[in-house]
Amino acid sequence: MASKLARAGVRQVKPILSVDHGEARQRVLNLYKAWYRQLPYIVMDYDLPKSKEECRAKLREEFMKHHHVQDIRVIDMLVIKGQMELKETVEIWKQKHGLMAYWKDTVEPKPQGFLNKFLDGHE
Amino acid sequence: MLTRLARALTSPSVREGVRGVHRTAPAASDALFVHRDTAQNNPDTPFEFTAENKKRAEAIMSIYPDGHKKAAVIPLLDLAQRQVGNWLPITAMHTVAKMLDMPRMRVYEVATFYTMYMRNPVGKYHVQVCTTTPCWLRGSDQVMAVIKDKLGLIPGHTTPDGLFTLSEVECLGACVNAPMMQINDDYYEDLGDSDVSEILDSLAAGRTPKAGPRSGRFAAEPAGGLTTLTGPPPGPGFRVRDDL
Amino acid sequence: MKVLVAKYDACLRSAVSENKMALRFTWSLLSEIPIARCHRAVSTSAARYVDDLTVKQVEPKSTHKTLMTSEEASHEKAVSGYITIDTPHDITAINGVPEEQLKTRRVLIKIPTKNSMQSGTNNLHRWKISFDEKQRWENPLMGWASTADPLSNTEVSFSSREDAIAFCEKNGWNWITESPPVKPPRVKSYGANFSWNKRTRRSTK
Amino acid sequence: MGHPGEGLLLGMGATRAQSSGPEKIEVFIDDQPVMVPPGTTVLQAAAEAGVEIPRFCYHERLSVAGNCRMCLVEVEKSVKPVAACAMPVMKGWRIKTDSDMTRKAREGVMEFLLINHPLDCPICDQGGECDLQDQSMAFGSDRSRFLDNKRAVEDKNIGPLVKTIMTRCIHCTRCVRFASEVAGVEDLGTTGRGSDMQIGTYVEKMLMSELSGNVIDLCPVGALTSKPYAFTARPWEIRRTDSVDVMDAVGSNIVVNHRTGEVLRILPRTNEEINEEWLSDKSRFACDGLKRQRLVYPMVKDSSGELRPCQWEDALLVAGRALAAAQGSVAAVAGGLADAESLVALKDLVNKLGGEATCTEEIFPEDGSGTDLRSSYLLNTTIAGVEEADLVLLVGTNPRFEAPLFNARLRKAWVHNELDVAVLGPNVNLTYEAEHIGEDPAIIEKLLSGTHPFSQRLKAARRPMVVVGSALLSRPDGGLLYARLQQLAHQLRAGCEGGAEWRVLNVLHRVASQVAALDLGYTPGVSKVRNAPPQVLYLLGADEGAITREDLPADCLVIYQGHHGDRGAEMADVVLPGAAYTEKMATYVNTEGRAQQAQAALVPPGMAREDWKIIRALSEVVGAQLPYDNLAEVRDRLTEVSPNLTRYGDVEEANYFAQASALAQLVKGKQEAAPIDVPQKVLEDFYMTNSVSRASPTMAKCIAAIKKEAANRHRDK
Amino acid sequence: MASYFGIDKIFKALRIIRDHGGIRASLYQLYRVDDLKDGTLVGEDAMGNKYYENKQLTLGRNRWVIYNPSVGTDYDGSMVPAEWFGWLHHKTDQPPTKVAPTSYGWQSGHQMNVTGTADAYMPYSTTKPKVEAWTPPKAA
Repeated sequence: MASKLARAGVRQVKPILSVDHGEARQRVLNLYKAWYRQLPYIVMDYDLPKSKEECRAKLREEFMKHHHVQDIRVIDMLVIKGQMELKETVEIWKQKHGLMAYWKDTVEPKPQGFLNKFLDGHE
Repeated sequence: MLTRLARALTSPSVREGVRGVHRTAPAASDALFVHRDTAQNNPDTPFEFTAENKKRAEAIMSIYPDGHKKAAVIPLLDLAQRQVGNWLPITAMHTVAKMLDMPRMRVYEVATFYTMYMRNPVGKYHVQVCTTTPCWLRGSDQVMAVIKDKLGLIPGHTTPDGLFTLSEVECLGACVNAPMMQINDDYYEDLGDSDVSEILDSLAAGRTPKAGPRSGRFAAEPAGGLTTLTGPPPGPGFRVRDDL
Repeated sequence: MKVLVAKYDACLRSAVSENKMALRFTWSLLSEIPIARCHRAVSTSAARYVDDLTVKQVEPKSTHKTLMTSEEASHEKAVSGYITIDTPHDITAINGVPEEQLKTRRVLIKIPTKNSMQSGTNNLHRWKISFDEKQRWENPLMGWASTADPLSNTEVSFSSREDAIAFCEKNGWNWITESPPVKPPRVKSYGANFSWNKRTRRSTK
Repeated sequence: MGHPGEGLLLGMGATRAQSSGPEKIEVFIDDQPVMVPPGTTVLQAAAEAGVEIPRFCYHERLSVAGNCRMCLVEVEKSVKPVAACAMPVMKGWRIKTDSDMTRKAREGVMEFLLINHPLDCPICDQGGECDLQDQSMAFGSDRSRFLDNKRAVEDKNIGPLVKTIMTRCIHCTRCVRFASEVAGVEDLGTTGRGSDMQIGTYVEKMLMSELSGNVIDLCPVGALTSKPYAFTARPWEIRRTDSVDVMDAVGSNIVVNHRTGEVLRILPRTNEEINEEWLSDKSRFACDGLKRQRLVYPMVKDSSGELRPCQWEDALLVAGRALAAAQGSVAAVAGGLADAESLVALKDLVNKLGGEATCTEEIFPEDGSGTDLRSSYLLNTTIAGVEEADLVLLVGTNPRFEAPLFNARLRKAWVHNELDVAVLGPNVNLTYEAEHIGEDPAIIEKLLSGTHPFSQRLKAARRPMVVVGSALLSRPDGGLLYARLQQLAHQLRAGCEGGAEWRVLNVLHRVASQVAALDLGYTPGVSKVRNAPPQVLYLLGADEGAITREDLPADCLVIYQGHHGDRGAEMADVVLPGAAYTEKMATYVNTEGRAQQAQAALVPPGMAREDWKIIRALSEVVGAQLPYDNLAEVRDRLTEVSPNLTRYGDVEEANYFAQASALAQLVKGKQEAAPIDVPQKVLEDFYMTNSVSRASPTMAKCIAAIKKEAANRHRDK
Repeated sequence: MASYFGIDKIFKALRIIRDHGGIRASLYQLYRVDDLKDGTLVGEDAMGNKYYENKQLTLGRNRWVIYNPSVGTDYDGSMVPAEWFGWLHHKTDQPPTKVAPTSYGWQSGHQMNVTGTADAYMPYSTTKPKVEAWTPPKAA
């Protein structure tokens, strides 16, 4: 049986924070700005071995990762999660490696391509 | 309230209420419902219907309609048992199965279901003593005791000379003539102590004692003579209204 | 209440005398007592149960509402209502599942297969999802089964196939579905065992 | 669809119900109205209403016994509760399945059943999937009033597959009825009477049936359990994966029960179209062969001529270099257990390398229409269609051992629908009465010309079937005989009741891969390879020895890909470990042409990989990369080649009999005098037919037990 | 005077070097045990380890062992047998050369700790593998 039918269709749902795309967008921008302004202090507080510019690039990357999201409620949820993350970072509830994990310096890349995957294991 | 409940629960009446419905040990049958090869009874035991019995078997089978020969299994097994002499070797069952074109298992089923098929060798005289309540009340214990004394037998066993086999059976339907025993096809009824040993003696001597009540009764009539139907039967019009 | 207790006593006595299980009676009788009364008697909660629902409860005024601007108020009203979404429901961005677990996993949606060892069918009414098998191995410590796949133990049941499909799509899994086996009508007759000229005649009878 | 009870009804009192049309009567189950056809039992009517009535002796596919009494229900205005399984409903009955009377009756029955049932659930293999356990929880009393000793019954030895603990038996007689009705082996029965009654064989003998494992499923308690599975696992620890059996070409639906990467047992899965609820012993018990003789790492022959384990890189390189150097002199032979995915990948690879010869081990004649028309190599009537037939002619086949569940279907139709069966070939025991018309192949010609006495019967039949077995097809003159049978079948269609709808010609294959391979355009038989030996021969699970080392030039490199070390691996220079049928998501096509997909229950052991992936990886090493990277893409390719291969569960209509018959007329040849024979005649030949069952210790035990049974003096010869 | 200028220390150093068999040998000794001390040879055990004492040195540094040169730098504390261990660790002042240790029949010979060597114990599974691999037949 076929898989992945796009089940679009207009639905009435309960909102979380925002009632329209404009408002959701505003929330995202607010969150982005808050992070952006906080970044120098974060670098200083955590003594990150990264420059402000690198951090800003990473911040942009993390936001752009979800640029395709259209669902207002999902956007709201992502904003809430981003807000939580910011709070944890600013209050130094996190540790340095928790932030460095954004760069995935130590993650071994998964094999790419059919033959590599085949030789690597069962995937 | 709770104390009252507790008291009620521990009162004798409640405790007795949970007594078992079944107090007697289940009486296991003395017969085994699986086959065990023995020297006398094994798949190589010779059995063949005699020419005469074969003719009888054909006659029996011809009673049943085409395609329903299987119904003859009970009479044929009986015929085989009579031919062998009181018991039914496994090869006899096989022969019957083959004659009736039915699976052997179906014959085994019949032979094990009916208690009158003896699936192990029995003596020349198969003594079956009824010990069900009416016979027991009238002294079947005594009958058993006499047989035990005389032949040294306990139920399920055969005398070394192969003459007698003793079985203790449930009601044989001759309660009016209790106590009674069945030897092969004959009923010996209204048994007293001497009757039993006399019957056994004469059988051992090769004679066949007369079957039936030993008390002098003809059949199941009252022991002290007839109490009813003493006169000739009344003729027509007996107790009919005069005006009819 | 008094009447009920008396009734209960009488019942208990009769129950005991009839050697029935008295406890069962106790419970069945207690359940006859109106819940509300029971509550008042045994409740340990600080809040009192309000019997009389006809009295209109006055909601206390909050400062939050008083200080709201008209814009905020209209927003709050909008948020408490409904919005219209026209995109597919997709929560993969927020459910935290690694991407490779989403793209490579395949979900099988079906009604569980009847266990041929049993004749019961009560388990066969709801739709379940299951993931494709990943490697399992025997844990050297205890010999139990280990797996690196947290999804393999997912037990979710749905009342319809559509619900299950919607759930899988929401979570971004590929799915396939299987229909339950069809059951043709079957004629059963005790008499067939004894039919005169049919092969259904059973010699086992 | 078949109507199992159609013929059954005719001779009985219920005829009036059928003849008066589908008029339904209304009954009330717990005050809920249901419309059911007359003759429906109370139990069935309740099931219609979604109410399940507890039962032990009643089984859908067996005759009604009515001896456990568990299904007692109250019917309004009836003084006593009635046995729902045997009682037909009457108009307007109000049936109460949860009334006080019903519950009390059930509790009473439960109490009696438990009087002599041992309380050994903790050591019972049925524990956790026991009807008695569940129903005593649901309907039984919570305490026992029985204070005396329970009876004990001695265990019977009925062979290496079924373990008996007869003390647990509750005398439902399901096993007895199964043996006599479905398996056709009248070896089980009830001996004794009353509380001494026991189920058994009376004399000690083995239950000699190819379907004996089903009594384990049927037994509602733990009296009959699986011997190989004894004390292995509990049902709640087991994971169950739906799959498809490959031991024969029937494609029985199975559930693989596994734990910790190990197949523990295989159970049947209900599919009315194929295996109903049964499973043959080989399919059920050969699964322990999946743990023996496995290929778990790639191997390459070293300079001393011995296979040495190596890494995938090495094996792929050696195989890849040889394939590249062969310059198109490449051939492939597929065995009986191959799945459609690997078959299509292998064919694509060979063709891409310039090779032509892709063969199957199993032979099918190429004369006439050959394998070009799908209808000439399928079981066109379908398995369930047997129930509509009135006369079956089996030619050169012993369905009892080649396809036990097809034979069970024939037997079912024989019992219920008065089907007549005739055999052209050796006179084997099919478990039902079949008319043996001879072994001479010349009879076929006579049947065609109408001069044989049996022709009249064939002509008179309203819905005849001709089933051709692979033993006939693999004869040297198989093509000629098959062509004549095609003509005969086409001739018979004229007089059929269903007209064009009714398909007379049927081919019963022996191996699971054959239909998929033919659909994909494989050449049946290995003569192509033998006539033009290639430089590289690729064996895909080809273990039956159709081609041997002697047939090949010395410099020919043999690549074997498969899951068991058997004849194929022994002659190979490079061994690539593949996955067995429980270890891959795969498509299998059964002899009806029904595509079915198996789900993977385990991952392949050690370094073994799914088969199509190996071929795909090899293609990349050779430099002839196949254009698919995942299963969905392979299946797209399957659809491209033959769309029916991915229409899972359906039988594609194939209806080119007229054309096939016309082509068959052109077939000329010399007819051999040798009588028609089949390879599997007795039960002993049934157990080991492929690499999995040959590796199975249980199958070996079965054969040993049968050899021993030959000396049993109690066996009815 | 000489001690005042520390010249005696130079002499002492020279003596130690001489005792060790020249500059090259001394440098090797320094490389091998990170120490160069003069002391009296108290005894040698069965494995060829030599035990020294220098009562001038502070307690804890006044008794030492120079392992059998054949082991090179691959020596381990567990090479000291039990009878020398007591003396080396000041449990007793009587080296086994002076007071022979009591020997019992149940005693086994000294065995160094083999952890980390090829002789080390490696735990292994005693359970049968779930899947039995096929062994190809031997070539004729």
